[in-house]
Amino acid sequence: MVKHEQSMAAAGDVVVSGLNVGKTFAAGTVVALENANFDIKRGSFVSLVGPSGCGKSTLLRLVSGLIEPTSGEIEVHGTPVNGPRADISMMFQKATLLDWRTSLENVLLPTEINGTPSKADKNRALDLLKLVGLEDFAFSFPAQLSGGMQQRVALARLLQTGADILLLDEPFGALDEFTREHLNTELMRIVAEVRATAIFVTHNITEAIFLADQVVVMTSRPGRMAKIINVDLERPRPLSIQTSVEFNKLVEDVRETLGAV
Amino acid sequence: MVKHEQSMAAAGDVVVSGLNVGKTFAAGTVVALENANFDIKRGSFVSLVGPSGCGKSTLLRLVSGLIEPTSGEIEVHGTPVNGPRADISMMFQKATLLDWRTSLENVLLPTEINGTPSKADKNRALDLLKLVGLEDFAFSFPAQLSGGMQQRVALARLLQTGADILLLDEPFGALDEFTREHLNTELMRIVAEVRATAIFVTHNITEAIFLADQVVVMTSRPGRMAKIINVDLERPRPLSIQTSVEFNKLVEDVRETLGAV
Amino acid sequence: QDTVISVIKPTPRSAVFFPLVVGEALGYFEDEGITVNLLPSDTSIPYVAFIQNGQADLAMLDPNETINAINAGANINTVYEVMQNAPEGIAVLAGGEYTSMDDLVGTTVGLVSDRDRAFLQAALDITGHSIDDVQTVVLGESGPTLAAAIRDGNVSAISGSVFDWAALVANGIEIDTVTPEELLASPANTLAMNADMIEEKREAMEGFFRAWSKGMHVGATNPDAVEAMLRAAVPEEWEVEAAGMGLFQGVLPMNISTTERMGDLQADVWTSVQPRMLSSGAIKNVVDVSTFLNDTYIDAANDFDKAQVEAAAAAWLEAN
Amino acid sequence: MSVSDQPIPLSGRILDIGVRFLPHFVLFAVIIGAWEISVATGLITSIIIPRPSAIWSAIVELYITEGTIYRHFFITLTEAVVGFAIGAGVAVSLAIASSLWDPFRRYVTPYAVVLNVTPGIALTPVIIAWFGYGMGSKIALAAIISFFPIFVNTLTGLVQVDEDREELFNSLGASNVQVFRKLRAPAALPLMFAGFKIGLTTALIGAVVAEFAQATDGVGVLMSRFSFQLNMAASLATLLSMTVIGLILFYSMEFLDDRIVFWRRESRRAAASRARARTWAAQAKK
Amino acid sequence: MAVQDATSEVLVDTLERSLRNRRIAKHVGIFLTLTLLWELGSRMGWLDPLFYPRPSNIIRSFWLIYFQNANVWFHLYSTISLVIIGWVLGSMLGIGLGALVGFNTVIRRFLKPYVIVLEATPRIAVAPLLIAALGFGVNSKLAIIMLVCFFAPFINTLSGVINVNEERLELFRSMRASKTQILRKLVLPDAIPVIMAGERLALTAALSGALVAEFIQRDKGIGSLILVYTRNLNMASAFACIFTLTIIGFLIFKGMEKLDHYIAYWKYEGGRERMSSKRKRTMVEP
Ligand SMILES: Nc1ncnc2c1ncn2[C@@H]1O[C@H](COP(=O)(O)OP(=O)(O)OP(=O)(O)O)[C@@H](O)[C@H]1O
Ligand SMILES: Nc1ncnc2c1ncn2[C@@H]1O[C@H](COP(=O)(O)OP(=O)(O)OP(=O)(O)O)[C@@H](O)[C@H]1O
Ligand SMILES: [Mg+2]
Ligand SMILES: [Mg+2]
Repeated sequence: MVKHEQSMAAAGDVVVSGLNVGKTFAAGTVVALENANFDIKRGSFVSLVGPSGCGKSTLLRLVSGLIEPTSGEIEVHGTPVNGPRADISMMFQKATLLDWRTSLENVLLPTEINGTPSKADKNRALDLLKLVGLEDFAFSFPAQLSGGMQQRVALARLLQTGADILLLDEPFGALDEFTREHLNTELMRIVAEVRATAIFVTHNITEAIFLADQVVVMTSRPGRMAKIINVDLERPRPLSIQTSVEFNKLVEDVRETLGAV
Repeated sequence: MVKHEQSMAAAGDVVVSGLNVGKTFAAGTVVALENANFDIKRGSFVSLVGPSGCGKSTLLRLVSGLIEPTSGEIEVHGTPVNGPRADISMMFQKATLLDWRTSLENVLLPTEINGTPSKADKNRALDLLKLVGLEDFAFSFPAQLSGGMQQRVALARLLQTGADILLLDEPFGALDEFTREHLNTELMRIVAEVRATAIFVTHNITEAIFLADQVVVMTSRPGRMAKIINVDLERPRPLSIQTSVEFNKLVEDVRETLGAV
Repeated sequence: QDTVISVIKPTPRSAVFFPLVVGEALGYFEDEGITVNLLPSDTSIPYVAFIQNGQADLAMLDPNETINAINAGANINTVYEVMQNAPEGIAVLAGGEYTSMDDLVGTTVGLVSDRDRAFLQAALDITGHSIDDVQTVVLGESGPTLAAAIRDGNVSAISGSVFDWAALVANGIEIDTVTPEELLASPANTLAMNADMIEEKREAMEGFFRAWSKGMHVGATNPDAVEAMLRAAVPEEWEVEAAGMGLFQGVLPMNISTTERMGDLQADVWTSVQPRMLSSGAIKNVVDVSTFLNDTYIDAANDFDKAQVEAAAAAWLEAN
Repeated sequence: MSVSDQPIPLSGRILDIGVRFLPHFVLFAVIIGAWEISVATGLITSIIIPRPSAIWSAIVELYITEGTIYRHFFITLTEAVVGFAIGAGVAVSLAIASSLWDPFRRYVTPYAVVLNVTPGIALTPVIIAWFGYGMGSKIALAAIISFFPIFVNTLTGLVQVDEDREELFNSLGASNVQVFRKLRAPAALPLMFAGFKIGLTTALIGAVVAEFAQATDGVGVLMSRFSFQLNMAASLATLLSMTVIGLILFYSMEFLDDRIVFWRRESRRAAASRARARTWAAQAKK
Repeated sequence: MAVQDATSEVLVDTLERSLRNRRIAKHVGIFLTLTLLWELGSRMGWLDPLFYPRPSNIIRSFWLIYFQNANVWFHLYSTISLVIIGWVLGSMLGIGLGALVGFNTVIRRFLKPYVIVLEATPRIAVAPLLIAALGFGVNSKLAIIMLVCFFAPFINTLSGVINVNEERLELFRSMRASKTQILRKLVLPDAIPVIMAGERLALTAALSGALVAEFIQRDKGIGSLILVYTRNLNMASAFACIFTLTIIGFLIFKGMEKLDHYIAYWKYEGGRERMSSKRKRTMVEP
């Protein structure tokens, strides 16, 4: 994943790559991200873990094209990123649903922005709501849903874009532990089902390892990619895998990297 | 801990005990807690873990005397609880500091409520702020502190009461993973230092086990104490203990109880 | 299609200017092909400006205002005198300690509005005092304030007009006036218009004033009919019977011309009042009355069959 | 739902202001110039909108050479401030009583709501009848129409305290008086001040409208007089004095708000923080 | 920066609680007792009848002005139609200007000082000036109403547009939404609740504006009728008019609440349920 450490992807497989990517804010005084090099393989699930302010969100926003790097370059599907693009879709810690739209209408938002939704689009949206387990709540408004359900709607909206690269910025960070664990399991299933490439930001080491093919450990001041750890646990993964010895070795490894640097 | 399962405390050692405690809300339509029996030993650290709505907060509020049980009885230090009392002190998920008071003044609040704080009280408050690592922020206002620092102030305020029974309702639940882990370690050290008895509510299994002498696993609808698990890990506990085999066995045990019932 | 004549004046339809109500009740304005558009306004509105810029055809002005406007170069003519005696006056509590203008020296006198200051000043001047000999305070038009101020002795007298104390009398507060005789002979509430419009609007204006004069004539000959018409047209003034009656009786004589021709312009009176106004500072210069008094409509306004009007009024009273 | 408005910061260094406001001055000059020219060339009738230069000379006359405005200015200012003080005093007392005593709140509320839905302005003639022709009636109208926003905001602030904080006080065994003094009252301050700011504005409106209806002195009656004389320039110059009164009132309250509810703004917090540290150090020395 | 109506949930809540079944009898009882005392006081001569009309006379006045003489209808019609037209025009102006200024940072920067001045000026005080300048008639009355009621929608629209949620904006940008799409699908719907709060204030202000206009231009309207009555010392009828305004104020309050439920439906449990089932139907049928 991180180029200078180990290059593990054949050129054809790489969907997102960064070369010496750096980003500063406030006229160069805040270095949010420094010299990041990475290649992300098609269909892989990458977790970004690191303390607050280490540049995780910044990296995601760079990949999505919402902001431009100060130095270096990011390529997606072989073309440089220079603005938001259709093959990338993003999800945030807060559901950011529109209060005045039903779940279905919220899911349809990305389609509406690209034109008038067709019958097929609507059916697809309904299918996605079913996929996230909300078929009965298609016509409910956000205020009628619990926090976890709202995030499911946001997830369906993410998938409705049809993008094959999903950027998830602590998507379940505001939910309670049990709901979160549950949604993580679902997320894993859904991402596999739609065959997407995912970059997932979290503070939670267990969660990072549990979901990922690779865990990128980041450290702060300035934000850097400190280490990349391959997670070679077989899939599908039951929750109980978290108490296995291999899993805990990985946890130890990540924790060490975080503590050490 | 749970009487009908195993009685492990000699009478003299028990500081909090409950007998068939039940609590309903909304004129009996919502059963928040049913038939809880428990004895808590002096100086022990008890974690309550369970899904949302299983009655963890209700149990804490019953012990603190903020609400009265619908059935059964709770005794603290051998006398029945019938209202807030000086030997019990409580801390919440939100820091609930008063915005218009400095850290020091916030810590002094419990003393003020019992009378005019003396010089000694003030010095004690400063000492407590030092204990939680905030000696440099004694004259800062809450808005000038980070979330984690605010919780430390709340913790100092909790200790300022001089109560020897501490009730902690997800005290660090709103903080990010790393800050939380750090504060948990501190909490463990401080509680040991002041020799208090602690009841700690959390959603997080790892955290529950890491801190506790006993973990009470609760289940919902109606809220019940499902199982009590003794944590016989030696103290002091380093963070790395979380990846040990014994620890993960305990995690498995708790998870099973939660999933099974 | 009726011609609309807009009149800007201080009150809405009211007993105070009953000829209008009578003219409308008997259909005289209609007969002349005229619709009256009343623009009742607070006195803080510059009436003169309205006739200059064409917003209003006629403005009801005080002599002060008229002379001041002429002095300021306004191109206006006074064409009709609605009231030929000043309704203004200075009232004191009947049977109280103040019985003449001299008694007012050193006291506080209430003014109904800012405009009444000039009148009080003139009254004091005539009686050998000056406005500086009294304190003045603006009381406003609110009935209860006026009533309480004079009843409770907060002011020694009120400088206002007949309409203002009609309501007081109706509420059992007896008043006397101490107004100097000389001031009573003064045109009041005269109607002025843009001088350039005299010919252009001749036909409509003649009709308007004829209808007004007919109303005046009914007042002189059949007050009962007028009273009945007022009750129908402005019921809000009659909700309290005594107040309605008091007001009506107070204003009835004011609205009937003392000159031979109804509404005629009394040039000599206009001339004689000016030096006094000048000395009291109400106006800046004395003006030659021939420059603005224009009786070109008066003959036409009086050109009607009085017997016919009397009959119509009697018939109306019969019918209603 | 409650009333709030955010303060407009009034700080900044002189030089900074100069540079920052330069474009504003330029724009202002351009507008004034265009206005003057369009009136001078007859594009706009001067009866409707007087020339800026005429307004300027009216200002000079009223404020400098003759100085006639000041008496009226202070009368209106006094009416507004005294009216506000009375309105606020009654509002805060009633709000406190209502927050402490639930039955009282229930019996007062319907009347407060009736008072609120009645346009206060409509009471002008009656108020003048009741309170007479002096400053009393202006003060009374100002008090009546500034009452409601202050009452509602204070009550809301006192009643809608954070439940967690209330629970904290309960768990500490605090008495009702302590909960009021140490929690409810300080927690209500921000909303209360927001209410004060609105109340001050409405108090000024009350004073001016009452002056329109009847007054011997005051900027309201002065303005009526000028517009009656068709002296639009002087009338506008008088209007300016109302703006000045409005600004004085607003920023005085803003100043108080900033010091009393110090914990909302970083700079004030820092100052308070330093002050308390000093006090502590002084006490520690003793 | 947004301004909000001063009717708090606390108050409405208390009102609802206090008007509940058995309690309402108590309230009515208290009200009747007070009224009776007033009547008695007036009859016994404790209350000056000049100022305090008897309740029985007020009731009689209601009968007179509504039915026997029926003279109030004409004035009511005049006032209400004026208020509604002025409100619609004024708020259209306010919302339009607010959106324009909100989207254009340059205009916003240059407009700020003028907004501050406008905010500090008691806007209703411009009434005599406007009437003098624009002349007599509906136009100047409408201008006054528009002036007093454009401000709240203006400020609230502006703040609604400025304070659009950053995260949502980022979401829209990540979906490559155009400027118009952001405006139509995000900014405007998001601002609706705060705009509605402004509208409510505007309607109340419009009524006050109409009254002041009618105090000055006394041709018709409830304001002028109140003046006639106070001038004639007929306080009972003046009160009947004021209570009429109370009723209008209450209807405005309730009406705006209904409108808010209808337009900003997603804020209310009932509104959400209504729209939820409605959308389900429209989706299922075709
Ligand atoms: N728009 C901005 N302007 C200035 N500084 C910024 C901006 N965005 C981010 N930063 C700074 O860049 C650094 C990295 O921020 P970033 O949000 O990427 O961190 P993060 O890893 O996502 O943190 P968290 O876990 O708290 O979300 C931080 O120091 C932050 O203050
Ligand atoms: N004051 C109350 N009135 C009515 N129901 C209540 C009240 N307090 C709690 N409940 C109900 O009692 C049950 C237990 O609530 P409690 O707050 O104790 O759960 P919890 O375990 O603390 O949940 P969480 O993890 O979400 O904090 C829930 O169903 C809740 O809805
Ligand atoms: Mg982030
Ligand atoms: Mg809880």
